[in-house]
Amino acid sequence: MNRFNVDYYSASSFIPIPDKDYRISSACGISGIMNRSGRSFNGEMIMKSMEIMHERGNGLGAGFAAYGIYPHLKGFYCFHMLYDDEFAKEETEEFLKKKYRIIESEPIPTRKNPRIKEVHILWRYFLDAGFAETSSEEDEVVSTVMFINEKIKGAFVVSSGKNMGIFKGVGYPEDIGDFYRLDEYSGYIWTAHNRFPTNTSGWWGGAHPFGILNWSVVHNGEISSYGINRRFLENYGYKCTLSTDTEVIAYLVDLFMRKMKYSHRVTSKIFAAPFWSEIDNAPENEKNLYTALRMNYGGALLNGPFAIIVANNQMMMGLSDRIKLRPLVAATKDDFLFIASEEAAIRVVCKDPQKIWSPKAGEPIAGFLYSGNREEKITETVALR
Amino acid sequence: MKRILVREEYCIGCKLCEINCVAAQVGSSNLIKIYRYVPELPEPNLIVEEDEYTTFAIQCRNCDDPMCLKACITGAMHRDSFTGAIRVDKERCVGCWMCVMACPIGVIKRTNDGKKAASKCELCVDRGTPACVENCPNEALVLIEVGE
Amino acid sequence: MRYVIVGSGPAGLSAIESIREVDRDNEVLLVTAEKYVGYSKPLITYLLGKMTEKSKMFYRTEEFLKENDVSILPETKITGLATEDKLLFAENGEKIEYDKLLIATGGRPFISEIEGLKGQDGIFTFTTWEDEEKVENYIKENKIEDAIVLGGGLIGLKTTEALMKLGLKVTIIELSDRILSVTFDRKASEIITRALKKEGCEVITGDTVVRVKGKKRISKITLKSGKEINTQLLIIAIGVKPNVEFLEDSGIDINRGIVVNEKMETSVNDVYAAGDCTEFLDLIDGQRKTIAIWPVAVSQGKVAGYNMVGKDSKYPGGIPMNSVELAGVPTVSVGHTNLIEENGFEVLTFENKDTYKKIVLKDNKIVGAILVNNIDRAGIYTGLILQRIDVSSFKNKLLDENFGFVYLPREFRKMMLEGDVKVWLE
Amino acid sequence: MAKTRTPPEFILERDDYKCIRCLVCVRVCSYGANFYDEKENRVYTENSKCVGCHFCEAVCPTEAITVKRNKFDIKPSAHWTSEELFDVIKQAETGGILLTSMGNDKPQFNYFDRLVLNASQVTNPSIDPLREPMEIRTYLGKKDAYLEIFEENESQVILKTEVSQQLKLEIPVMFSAMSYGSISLNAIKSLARAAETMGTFFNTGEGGLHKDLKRFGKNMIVQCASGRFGVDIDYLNSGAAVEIKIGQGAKPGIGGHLPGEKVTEAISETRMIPVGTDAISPAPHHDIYSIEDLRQLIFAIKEATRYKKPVGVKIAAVHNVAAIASGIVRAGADFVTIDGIRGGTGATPKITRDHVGIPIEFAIAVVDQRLREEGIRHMASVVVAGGIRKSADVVKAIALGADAVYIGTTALVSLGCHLCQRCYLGKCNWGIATQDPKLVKRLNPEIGARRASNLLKAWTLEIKEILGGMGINAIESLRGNREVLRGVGLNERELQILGIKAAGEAW
Repeated sequence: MNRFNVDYYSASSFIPIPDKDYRISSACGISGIMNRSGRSFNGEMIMKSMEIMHERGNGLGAGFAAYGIYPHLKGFYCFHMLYDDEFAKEETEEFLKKKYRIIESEPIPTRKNPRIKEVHILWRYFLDAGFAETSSEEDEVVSTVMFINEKIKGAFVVSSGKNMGIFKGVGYPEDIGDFYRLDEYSGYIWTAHNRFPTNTSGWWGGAHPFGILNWSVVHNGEISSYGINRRFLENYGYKCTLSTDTEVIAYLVDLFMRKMKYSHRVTSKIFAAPFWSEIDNAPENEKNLYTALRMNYGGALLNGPFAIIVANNQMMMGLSDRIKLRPLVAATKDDFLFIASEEAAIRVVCKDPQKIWSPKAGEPIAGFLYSGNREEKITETVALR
Repeated sequence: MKRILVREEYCIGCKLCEINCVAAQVGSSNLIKIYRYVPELPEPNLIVEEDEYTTFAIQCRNCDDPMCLKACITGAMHRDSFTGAIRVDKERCVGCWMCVMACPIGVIKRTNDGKKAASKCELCVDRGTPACVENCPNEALVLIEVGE
Repeated sequence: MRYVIVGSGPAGLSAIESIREVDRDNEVLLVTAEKYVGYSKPLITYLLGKMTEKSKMFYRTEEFLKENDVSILPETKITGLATEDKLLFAENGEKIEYDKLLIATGGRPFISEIEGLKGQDGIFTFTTWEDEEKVENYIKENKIEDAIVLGGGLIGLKTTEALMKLGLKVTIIELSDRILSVTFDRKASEIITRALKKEGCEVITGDTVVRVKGKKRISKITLKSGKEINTQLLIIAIGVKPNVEFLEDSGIDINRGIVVNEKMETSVNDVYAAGDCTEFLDLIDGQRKTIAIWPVAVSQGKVAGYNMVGKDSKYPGGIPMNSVELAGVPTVSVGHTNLIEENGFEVLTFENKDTYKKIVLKDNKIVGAILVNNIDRAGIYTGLILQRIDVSSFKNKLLDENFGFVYLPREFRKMMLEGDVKVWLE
Repeated sequence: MAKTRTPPEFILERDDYKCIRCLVCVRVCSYGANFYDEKENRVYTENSKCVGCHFCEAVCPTEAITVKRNKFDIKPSAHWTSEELFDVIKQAETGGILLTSMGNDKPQFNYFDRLVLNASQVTNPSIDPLREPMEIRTYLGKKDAYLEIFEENESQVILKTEVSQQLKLEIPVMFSAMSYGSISLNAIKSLARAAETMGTFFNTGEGGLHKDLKRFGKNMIVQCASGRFGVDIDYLNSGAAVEIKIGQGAKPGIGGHLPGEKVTEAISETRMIPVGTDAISPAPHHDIYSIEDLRQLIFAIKEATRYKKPVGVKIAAVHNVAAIASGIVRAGADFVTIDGIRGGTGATPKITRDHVGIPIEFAIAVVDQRLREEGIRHMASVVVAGGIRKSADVVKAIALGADAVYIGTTALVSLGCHLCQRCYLGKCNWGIATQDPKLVKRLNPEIGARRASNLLKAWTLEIKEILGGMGINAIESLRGNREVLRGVGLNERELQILGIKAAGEAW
């Protein structure tokens, strides 16, 4: 249930928070860089890539997701937190202590930046769930995140994965990066987002990326199917606490890729389903598959303009909507994979990519770490005939 | 060649075909003027037959091998070379009624406006769509193409 | 290949149409004894009565003959035929070769034995345009005011009508006890007789002309009954018979008329015959006879023409039918109408002030119909007769004022309304 | 008191100048309202016989006829409308239940018109349906919450789950259950052909199956109602799905009654009852007195159809509709049909039609929400009916959470119905609600099919236009997407039940 309806009238002191209490439309720039050998590189590279897309934002939100940044604590869940005040922090810590062993508890290091107005307490915890990593443990973490976000006033979990973290706030990406001292971190996957919301104020929690467990999503676009995507998730027990479409994407990624263990290919065919005209003319088994996907997961179809970059510790994937209403460019150079809204954002950090191309509407671009059993090359799913 | 198909299962017996046939013969589409001001209205060139639940309008079938053509002693009854419709040249007709006797559908009428002459449905070839077909509210009359 | 057609009546002309429908190249030669080619003989009474004009006499115009590329030999009377040599002999000595021949010479007037006929002016038969011209001139030149028409059949009555239109006082003399005795039944004859009398026409039945008197020009006739009537004009219209005398030595089988089969072939190869000069099956009683009516001639001519060019076509037989309007009374007679109940026929009649309807049935099939005054939709009966439809399911409706297809069995009606209507030619 | 003369409900005005005495109006009126006075050479109308069906007006070749409502100018009263007045008079005279036909005609039950839709502006592009694909195909039936997919490699992706049989709709609009008996065979044929052309379904209603309709099996839903008329194994298997009818919006809680005189030979054959006997559909199914009984019937039918046909259950929208729908879904139905208070019928007591049940808008909202809350929304499709008049209603119903809609009244209007509400008299001049062969043939199924298809074609275009305007190109993104709706003039509680915001509120 949307808070606006309920709370607005019951509490006169209530001041709605954009993104949290109502949805705001936005346009954005996104970028993602991955070293598929798992070699870490400095955060300056992604900041540089984002800086050139300065125009795609308006200073009302930016953020980064970084993988491989906490190698020394990689066995623990790292919660990046936004607190409005000490009460929220205390309440949260009390709640966490019941379920987890807190390995580390520290402020997220920041550096003064004249263009960043600090409004939150930024904190991080490394948590030990005490069990081997199983899916039920993951579910437990998810419900922890859901609980904090929904129930603890003034507390918000920004990220909750292992060996990764999300850094975001209100400002231009270069300033946010500077503020969070990203030049001091090294990671093998970086994704970033620059936001252009169509309202005047921003909320730190509303900036991208959005994450749940190891998953993170940056998103450019507006999901016109938001209303049904949210209710589709309800049927699976997800409660969308924010009013942003990106949160919905993050949960859908969690549902299909983590819980149901669908590949990026299948998931992308749910998010950007092929047209019936293509499906009807496909070979029988494909036809059955895609028909079933649309029939059963129609509520998860992401309709409207979008380009997203989804990442976890193993991979990074770019995807645009079924008629490509938002830009997306991909490039490779040696063991690097680049995905961005603009070619310029790639060229500025990689002058001479070996391959640079514009993926087709609804066709995912995915790169995986070389280690592991995943295929070695960049996968570009072939379109249905 | 064209023929008006009669579909009795759809005829509602309203007789709008008759009314409009008369108008077409007069050569106007303004029914009010026609029925108010034309003193001697021609007979419709079709007949609406009715019996309990069955009604249908019937007019010249435009037969392939028409009896009326065979029976005509004057050459007034002829097939229009362009449209294939059977027409009557009323100037040549002497009113012997051989065609009336021969037509197995019984849809050739006798007229006498100063001069006796046979009159029949000529598929409104000078008009375009037959008036009865155009004004049938239930498509019980439809113009179809037959033969080669 | 040369097709030769002898006779320019409806049979001959319709044969030409059929031939040209299939064969547009080979020669078609039309030979006729008449001066005018392509005119309609039944129209001569209309012409005499000024109910039509000379220009409208042509049932098939000159243009038609030109379009169909027909060579014409007018005023050429054929007097003999050598079938082995495929040669025709004309009165003027000409010899005409043919490959396929159609004899469509029609009928010629029959004249009974009357004393004093020879050498008298003012006595005419009335079957050709030339007859009409003669009569018209005779009346005009001699300012004739009355006339005797011998014969109360259709030709006699139509001539009577024409003469009356010219203002003549006409007396009809008919040997049998009523006029139109062949075509109509007693009741219909009575109605017509009454109408004629009302218009001022005298009708004498059961009598005939036995003697003619006059000096060069007729002035008086004597009847069998002894009665004498003064007159200056006598039209003899007691009947026609097939015009086939010229074939006597040709070897072609002739009975009353030329004997033909259903393809209109005579007994001799490549010689066909059609129209009033032939005899063929009556569809109703199955008898061979001459049915000297226009539609039969057209149908036979059409079949003959097709077969002459090798297109298979059959004529199933015909029925007599006539439509005639006399003294303002339109009448139609189709099929056999003089049959009576005692002979196993069923007769249905309807009569009121203005109209008379009679339907004759045998085994629940209509074999004849007479309609007087209200003749609209008469053709439905014609169709039922020709198609031999069992009428038992709607017999009680046959005489209805609004009798129509609505009473007919649905299947038959559907066929007639939706399909192509074929009632005669197979 | 002396017998009251009820004033005519309609007044037929005939412009005598325009009247050409063609007598078409006289010939066509099945109620005998128009007559010709030969002596005066004038056509008259007995207004009290006129039911306001406008047929004569439609066929008059000179536009001489105008049928107008008689205003019954009684002394103005907000409480006593003329309708109320004459209802009392009628009952005072007859002592009987007031009968009526078609749907609820009262204004207060319409909520669709108080909902407004959204469109894209700047932040996301609208999509031009003329240039881009715009998809409205819909599948009805049980869905799986999880599809098991085996991904061997890039090109070998195999669906392991055997998905349930579905109804494929090229437009999420179907023709409601209307039986042969309540409407004419030509009316059903019209809808059947239109359903075939447009790739959707018609519903046999509780009338059994006329042999002429067998060939439309692919586009047919067969109904099994409390009278079980015409139901046998062949019937159940002859369509694409089976619908168990528990109730209908026009008359929740009561059964049906086709009088014996309407049970003609053909109807007796399809209903499998003797000619001339009354066809009575009891109010309840006498083998369903509880939800577990319903489950048995659902599975009996599934057995009979070898689990090849989706089985649905139709109920009227009543107060507890959400819980009932949930029970039906859990009882194994593949689709639930909910018929709101504005649903039509051939004959119903006026009191039931006008006062029992709830508007479909609320029913959709609460049923969809309830099923989602219970996590069983995927187990059955929700089909809604009762008051869908136009494509905007379809869009709003789907946005509220329906998978597809049924149209009954609207379909009949496309065939010619002018809503005179006299179906129960069986004299329908438009050839729809009648079995009189002379009247039935006034509806040429070729024309009817064309018109009903045209309606759906037009709606298809409009729905696509609206979707494109919202910036979405598939109907699944509209379904249950209440964000695209806003309420105008609704109170807080109504908005909350509908699950929508008020106009002016942003996301």
